[in-house]
Amino acid sequence: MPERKPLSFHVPEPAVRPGGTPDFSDVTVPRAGSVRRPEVEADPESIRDLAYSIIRVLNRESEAVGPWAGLLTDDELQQGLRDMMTLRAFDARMQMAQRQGKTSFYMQHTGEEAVSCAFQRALDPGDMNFPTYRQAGLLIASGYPMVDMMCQIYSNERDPLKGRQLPIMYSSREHGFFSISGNLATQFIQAVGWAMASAIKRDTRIAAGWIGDGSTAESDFHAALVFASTYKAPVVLNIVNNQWAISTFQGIARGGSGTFAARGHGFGIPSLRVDGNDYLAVHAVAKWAVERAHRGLGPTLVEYVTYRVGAHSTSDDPSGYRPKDESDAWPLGDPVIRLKNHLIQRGVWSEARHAQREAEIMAEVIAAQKQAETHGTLHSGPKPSARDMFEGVYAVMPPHLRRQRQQAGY
Amino acid sequence: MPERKPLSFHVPEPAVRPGGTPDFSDVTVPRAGSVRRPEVEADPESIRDLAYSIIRVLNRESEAVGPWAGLLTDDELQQGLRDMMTLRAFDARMQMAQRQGKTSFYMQHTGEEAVSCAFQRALDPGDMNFPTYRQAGLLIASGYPMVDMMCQIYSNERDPLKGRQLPIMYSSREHGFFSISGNLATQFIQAVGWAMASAIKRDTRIAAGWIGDGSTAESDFHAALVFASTYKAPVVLNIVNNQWAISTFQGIARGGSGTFAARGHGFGIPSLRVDGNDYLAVHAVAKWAVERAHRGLGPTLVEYVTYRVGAHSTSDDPSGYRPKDESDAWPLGDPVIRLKNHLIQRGVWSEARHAQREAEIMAEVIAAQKQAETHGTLHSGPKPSARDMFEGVYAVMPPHLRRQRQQAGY
Amino acid sequence: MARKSMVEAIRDALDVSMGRDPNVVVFGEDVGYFGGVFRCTQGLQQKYGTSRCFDTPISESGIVGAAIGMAAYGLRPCIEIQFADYVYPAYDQIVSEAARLRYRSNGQFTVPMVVRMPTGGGIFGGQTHSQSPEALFTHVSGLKTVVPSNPYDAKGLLIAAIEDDDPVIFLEPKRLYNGPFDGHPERPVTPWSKDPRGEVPDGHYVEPLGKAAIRREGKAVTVLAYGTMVHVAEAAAAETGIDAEVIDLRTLLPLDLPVIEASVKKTGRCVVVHEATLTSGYGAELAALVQEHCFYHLEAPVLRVTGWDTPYPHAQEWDYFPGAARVGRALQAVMEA
Amino acid sequence: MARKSMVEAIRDALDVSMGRDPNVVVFGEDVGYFGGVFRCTQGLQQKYGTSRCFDTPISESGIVGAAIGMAAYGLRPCIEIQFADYVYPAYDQIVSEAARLRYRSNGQFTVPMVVRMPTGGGIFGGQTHSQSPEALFTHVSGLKTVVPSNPYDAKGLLIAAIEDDDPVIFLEPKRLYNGPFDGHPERPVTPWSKDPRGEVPDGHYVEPLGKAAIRREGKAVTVLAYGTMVHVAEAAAAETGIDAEVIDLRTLLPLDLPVIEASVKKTGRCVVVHEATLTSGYGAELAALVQEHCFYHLEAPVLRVTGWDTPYPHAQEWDYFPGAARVGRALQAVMEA
Ligand SMILES: Cc1ncc(C[n+]2csc(CCOP(=O)(O)OP(=O)(O)O)c2C)c(N)n1
Ligand SMILES: Cc1ncc(C[n+]2csc(CCOP(=O)(O)OP(=O)(O)O)c2C)c(N)n1
Ligand SMILES: [Mg+2]
Ligand SMILES: [Mg+2]
Repeated sequence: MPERKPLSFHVPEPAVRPGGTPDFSDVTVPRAGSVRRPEVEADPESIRDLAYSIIRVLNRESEAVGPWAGLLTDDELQQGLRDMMTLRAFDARMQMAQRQGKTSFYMQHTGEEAVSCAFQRALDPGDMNFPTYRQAGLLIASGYPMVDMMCQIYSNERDPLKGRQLPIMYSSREHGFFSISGNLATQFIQAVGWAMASAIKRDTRIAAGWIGDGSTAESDFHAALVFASTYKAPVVLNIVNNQWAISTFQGIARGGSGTFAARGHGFGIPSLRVDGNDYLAVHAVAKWAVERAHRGLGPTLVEYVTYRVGAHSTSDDPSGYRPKDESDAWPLGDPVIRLKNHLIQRGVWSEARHAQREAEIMAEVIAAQKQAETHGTLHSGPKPSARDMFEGVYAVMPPHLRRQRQQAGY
Repeated sequence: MPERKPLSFHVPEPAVRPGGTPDFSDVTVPRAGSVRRPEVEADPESIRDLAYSIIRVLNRESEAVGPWAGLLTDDELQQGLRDMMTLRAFDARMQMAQRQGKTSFYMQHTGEEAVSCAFQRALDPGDMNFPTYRQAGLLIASGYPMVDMMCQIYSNERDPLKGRQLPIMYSSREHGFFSISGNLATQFIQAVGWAMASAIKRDTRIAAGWIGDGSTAESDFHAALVFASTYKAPVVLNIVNNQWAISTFQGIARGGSGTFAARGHGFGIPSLRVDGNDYLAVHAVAKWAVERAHRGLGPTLVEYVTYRVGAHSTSDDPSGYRPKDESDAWPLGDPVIRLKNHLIQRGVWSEARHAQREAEIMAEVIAAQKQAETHGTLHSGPKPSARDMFEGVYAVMPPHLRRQRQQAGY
Repeated sequence: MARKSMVEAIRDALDVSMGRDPNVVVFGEDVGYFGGVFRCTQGLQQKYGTSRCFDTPISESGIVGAAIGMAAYGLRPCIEIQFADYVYPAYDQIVSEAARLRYRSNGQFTVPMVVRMPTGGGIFGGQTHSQSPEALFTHVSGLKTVVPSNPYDAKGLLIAAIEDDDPVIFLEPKRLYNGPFDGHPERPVTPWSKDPRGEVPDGHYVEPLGKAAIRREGKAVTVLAYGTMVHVAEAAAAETGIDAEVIDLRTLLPLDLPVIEASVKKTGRCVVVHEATLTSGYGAELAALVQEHCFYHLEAPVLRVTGWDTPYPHAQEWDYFPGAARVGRALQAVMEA
Repeated sequence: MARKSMVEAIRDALDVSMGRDPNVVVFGEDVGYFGGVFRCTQGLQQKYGTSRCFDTPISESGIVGAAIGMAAYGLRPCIEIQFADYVYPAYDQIVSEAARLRYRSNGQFTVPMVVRMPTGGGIFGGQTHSQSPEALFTHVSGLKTVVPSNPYDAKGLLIAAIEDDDPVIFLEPKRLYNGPFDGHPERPVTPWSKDPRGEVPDGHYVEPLGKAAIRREGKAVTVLAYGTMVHVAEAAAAETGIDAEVIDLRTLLPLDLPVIEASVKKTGRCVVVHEATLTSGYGAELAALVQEHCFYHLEAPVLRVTGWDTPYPHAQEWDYFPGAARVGRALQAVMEA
């Protein structure tokens, strides 16, 4: 029997911790326009490289370049900018509302606005997102009323979810936004099931699943890939890699894997990586994947490379686990500024118009907030009734719940 | 909004069903000796091809050829043959014992003997297998007494597991054989945890996880790959692809993936595919993977390509879902015959000696069986006591269990 | 009206439901081509095609997770978990998702899904083919839990479960698949075809969820049972000669409390029986309810006769199983109390 | 002796255990560098290194599965599930594997593992940060289940749990992390540092598993409670002026039945309280046991005051929470019965 050296235990560590100098030298950023655009019918085996690169459209001069450019009109781009700016203003106001005690909890999207805003514009009506808690851009870009979002956040009398759900756990069937679960990853396989149902019914609708980098470690991620691969489900499986899972850097979930997108290869699923801070790139890749699903070509896995600029949630303080200025060093920039600069570069936008739009949007958000607050906030004003607490557990209230409701005095 | 064609639902189907002519034309069998043997330190990215081929050593002329040949002495090969023949004889007797009502259940290994028998011989003492129910070869090759196996199968008074476990769910810490669970895949991540513990303690022991093709769909498969990848655990993760999961062909678990081994690529884990019916190839690949683990190079994923010749278990009849003669058409042959022929080709074995050995082994097995049966069989003779039923739930029996035992009259 | 085994009755219920409603889909491990390891789905793929009845990967969480997505879409999946012992990988999807989706989305998304699974012991299945996990579901708000005890009920309750707009856990006592079982393994098995209780009407009918059935009227003591234990309780009554009223709960949640209350108020005594382990089993809930609602009528404590608080052993199966003798002793004990 | 919050007491228990036994390892989501979202593991990685305390991928089944393998190896993993609401993905590993490994291997492999998790509501956490799943563990043979109600117990019980040779589910009432809570959210929070019950001895000590504590002696009625509800029950006794004996169970399994029996036989009345949903909650087991063992001493039915049978709502948190007023009404009801 051979002499063996003692083993040692390996735990991945991020490049820097608080006190250190931010360092993203391990993030290789390819030139915008440099990654090829295969046909949607391409054999997954022939496009494995796309999981190891980053598809980018906007270059440093704010031009849209390369094979993934050219899909959106100026109007559409301006609308995209508006969506992202709205989400950012919405975040600012709701974050503050939480600090003011008007609700218990909030989660921001700062830095990640392009991902959900651009994706939504690639879907057809009737398609269904299965989002996590960091994709409110899907709702904003699909025209869901901000007031309704706020009423949900405030758990007030007009909360469409009757106060039952944690703030930001929206649900809107009509707007293609599946009810958010607080449990990570569970909805990823549900998206696949929904897509399978559409195929079983020979309908035309597709589904989009959403998951964070950290949550790809959950078992349901695997279930989703297995089922999507086996039944060639018409689904787009989106991984938002914002580098962090609360205090845990993405290396803990990614392990020895090159990228999260590469996880799709073991399933024969076309897997792409895209600059998540580039509205045009996100939209182009989303269109490509959505097209595959609609054409019956099966699932696509997309990894959005982005950065969570804010805290994980209002319960979190990132200064405990990463350098304070890390987000400034993030090499992919800010999605709002990048799209703004592109529009300016195209000559259809200006700093002045941008500032004006910012003010307009903020006014809209504040107006919506005022309106929402007339219906109450978490601790003051009108609220959902305790009676509502007993409703909706079942389609028809069973006797034991009726008894309990009576006992509770409602 | 574009006009969309209706989607359609895709369910993979095996090439043939009962009544059809067996067809393995989709199984590409590379020439023996044709697959390269990289250094164990090789970068996983540089050896992706090994997950899409089949490493083979024994050619049609029964010669051992290529870079994976040459590891075993004639004595070791003869011992290997003996192990496999013993397992086959053991299977035959126990299958019959079940038919005779001496126990409730049995599962055979026919056609898959090389996988576990050859793997065990690549381990060091102290290493730990986390097997499924179809790796009794690990026990046989490690010298665990057949009588003890049989007493477990009979749930008799000498059953090391006191009658508590279903037949064949062996456990032997001493022989590096972790307690088998009836639940699929759960032990795959436990193997990784065990290996992590060895690394944490700076010991030298490694673990081997085992899973079937069908069971790779389970969530714990994913957990195992995630943890093994992140912590570079000293573990060999074995997938036994015997083409069937009860009545379900491997295409349902594999989906659009090229191979099961390819599932490792998304985790940066070196992944190899090997001819599971070739004792020499299995052993060589096992050695390679075990060496990686012992050298602290991290996990390896190995897919053994083999075929389940028998029924899934004594509760199953495969004629309901696959052609009766499918196993005859299996292109990788029979592991016992192939090793026998190799030894004959080497001039150290003969048909006569083989027949004699077969008889000897059968006599040994029968002797063991007789001995085991003196301690009882499931429905007759001495058995574990009902008192044993209450023991071992906890280290110390808590009061409520003591009360129940009393109530039961023991 | 033909006699059917419980397997046939279940298959019939699936067939009837699939025939009436194109949204009913059936899937699970080995469920498609082969028709299930207990053959409950035999012939359905042939009749309705692979889009309506199909094999799945071995992933219970995937099966349930996909079914939830399908149900949210508008289908009515009736899925099979091969053994109740293997439902735990799907437990998160069931309790965190299926059970709460209607509530948390305020009715925008619902889960009309049935999760069928063989349950209980008595077939020498050991610890992983014998469990009775019903109490793990009755504790979860938003689920319904059903356990039939005969072919007629199995069919009628399964159709009701499929037509129900909420998730239903449907536990099939595998020891009853082929014939009734009174807890005496030494006696030959009588198939349902030789038992009048095997009569199952053709076509569509429904046994409403939440209604218990009195299997044996009696004045001395009420026995609350479900699944296999209904037959064991009847045997215990016969063997002890105690005039027990045996109530087959059929649905554990919602529970038919009025029938239970009326019976216990009449008899003044109550024994609860189930095969699952004692502590925190569903019998605890039943005992708690009975003592609360019938306190002033009780002449003796409510006793529970259940599986012991150990894993289900293989060799000692009949020491573990709460057979007619043990139930009989409890009947005697409450009568003497 | 210093006063410590429950968080500090837990951290102290981990520190003491890691210091004494090199086989104790601590891991979970955000547990390593950052020290856990509730900061229970703060400083441990720094002190003991990344091999002893580390971050894991977000995979509860992976965390528990790996811990089982480690425990079988010979380590004593004490792992954290970030919220009890997220334990379900690991439920299979806990019930099918950890709970049964000793039994099925006849002691060859054992699982000396502790699974810590914050439990209970009262922090506006909504349905996924408020659950009390204890009954899902007490039903599983092979597990022990512990719920401390104060810093002293938290430390002593956690050390005992880590030193125990079997898997222990350790539920930490998160509403008690920083101070006692009597069920009145409108009152300011008193930190443990201002409460004499915050006294926690330094160094190693053990509170044995399976021993209840009488928190308030009384003659009129016995209240069985654990975790947050111990404080609520004490408040209810004070507010109603009913001479209740409040028993803090501390360990649900094994249960200290003798203490319960003695108390109920003395008082003749019993109210059981918990935050989990009513049906099949642990209160059902308690009520069933009490009526069985104290039948002839009971003057009134055992009542249960619990969370309602709905998911834990966000806005209606205080309508859901079984506060002192509701417990008080039950005390009055059993007194008047
Ligand atoms: C099953 C489950 N486990 C743990 C948590 C607690 N938790 C909430 S968010 C989070 C981190 C998720 O990180 P990631 O997936 O990267 O998404 P991000 O927050 O970065 O968008 C964790 C661990 C949870 N909600 N659900
Ligand atoms: C969690 C779980 N689900 C389902 C089963 C039932 N079951 C037992 S063996 C088996 C098929 C396994 O197939 P595979 O993994 O290919 O292994 P093989 O039997 O071919 O060796 C199934 C579905 C189980 N034992 N555990
Ligand atoms: Mg993240
Ligand atoms: Mg197989």
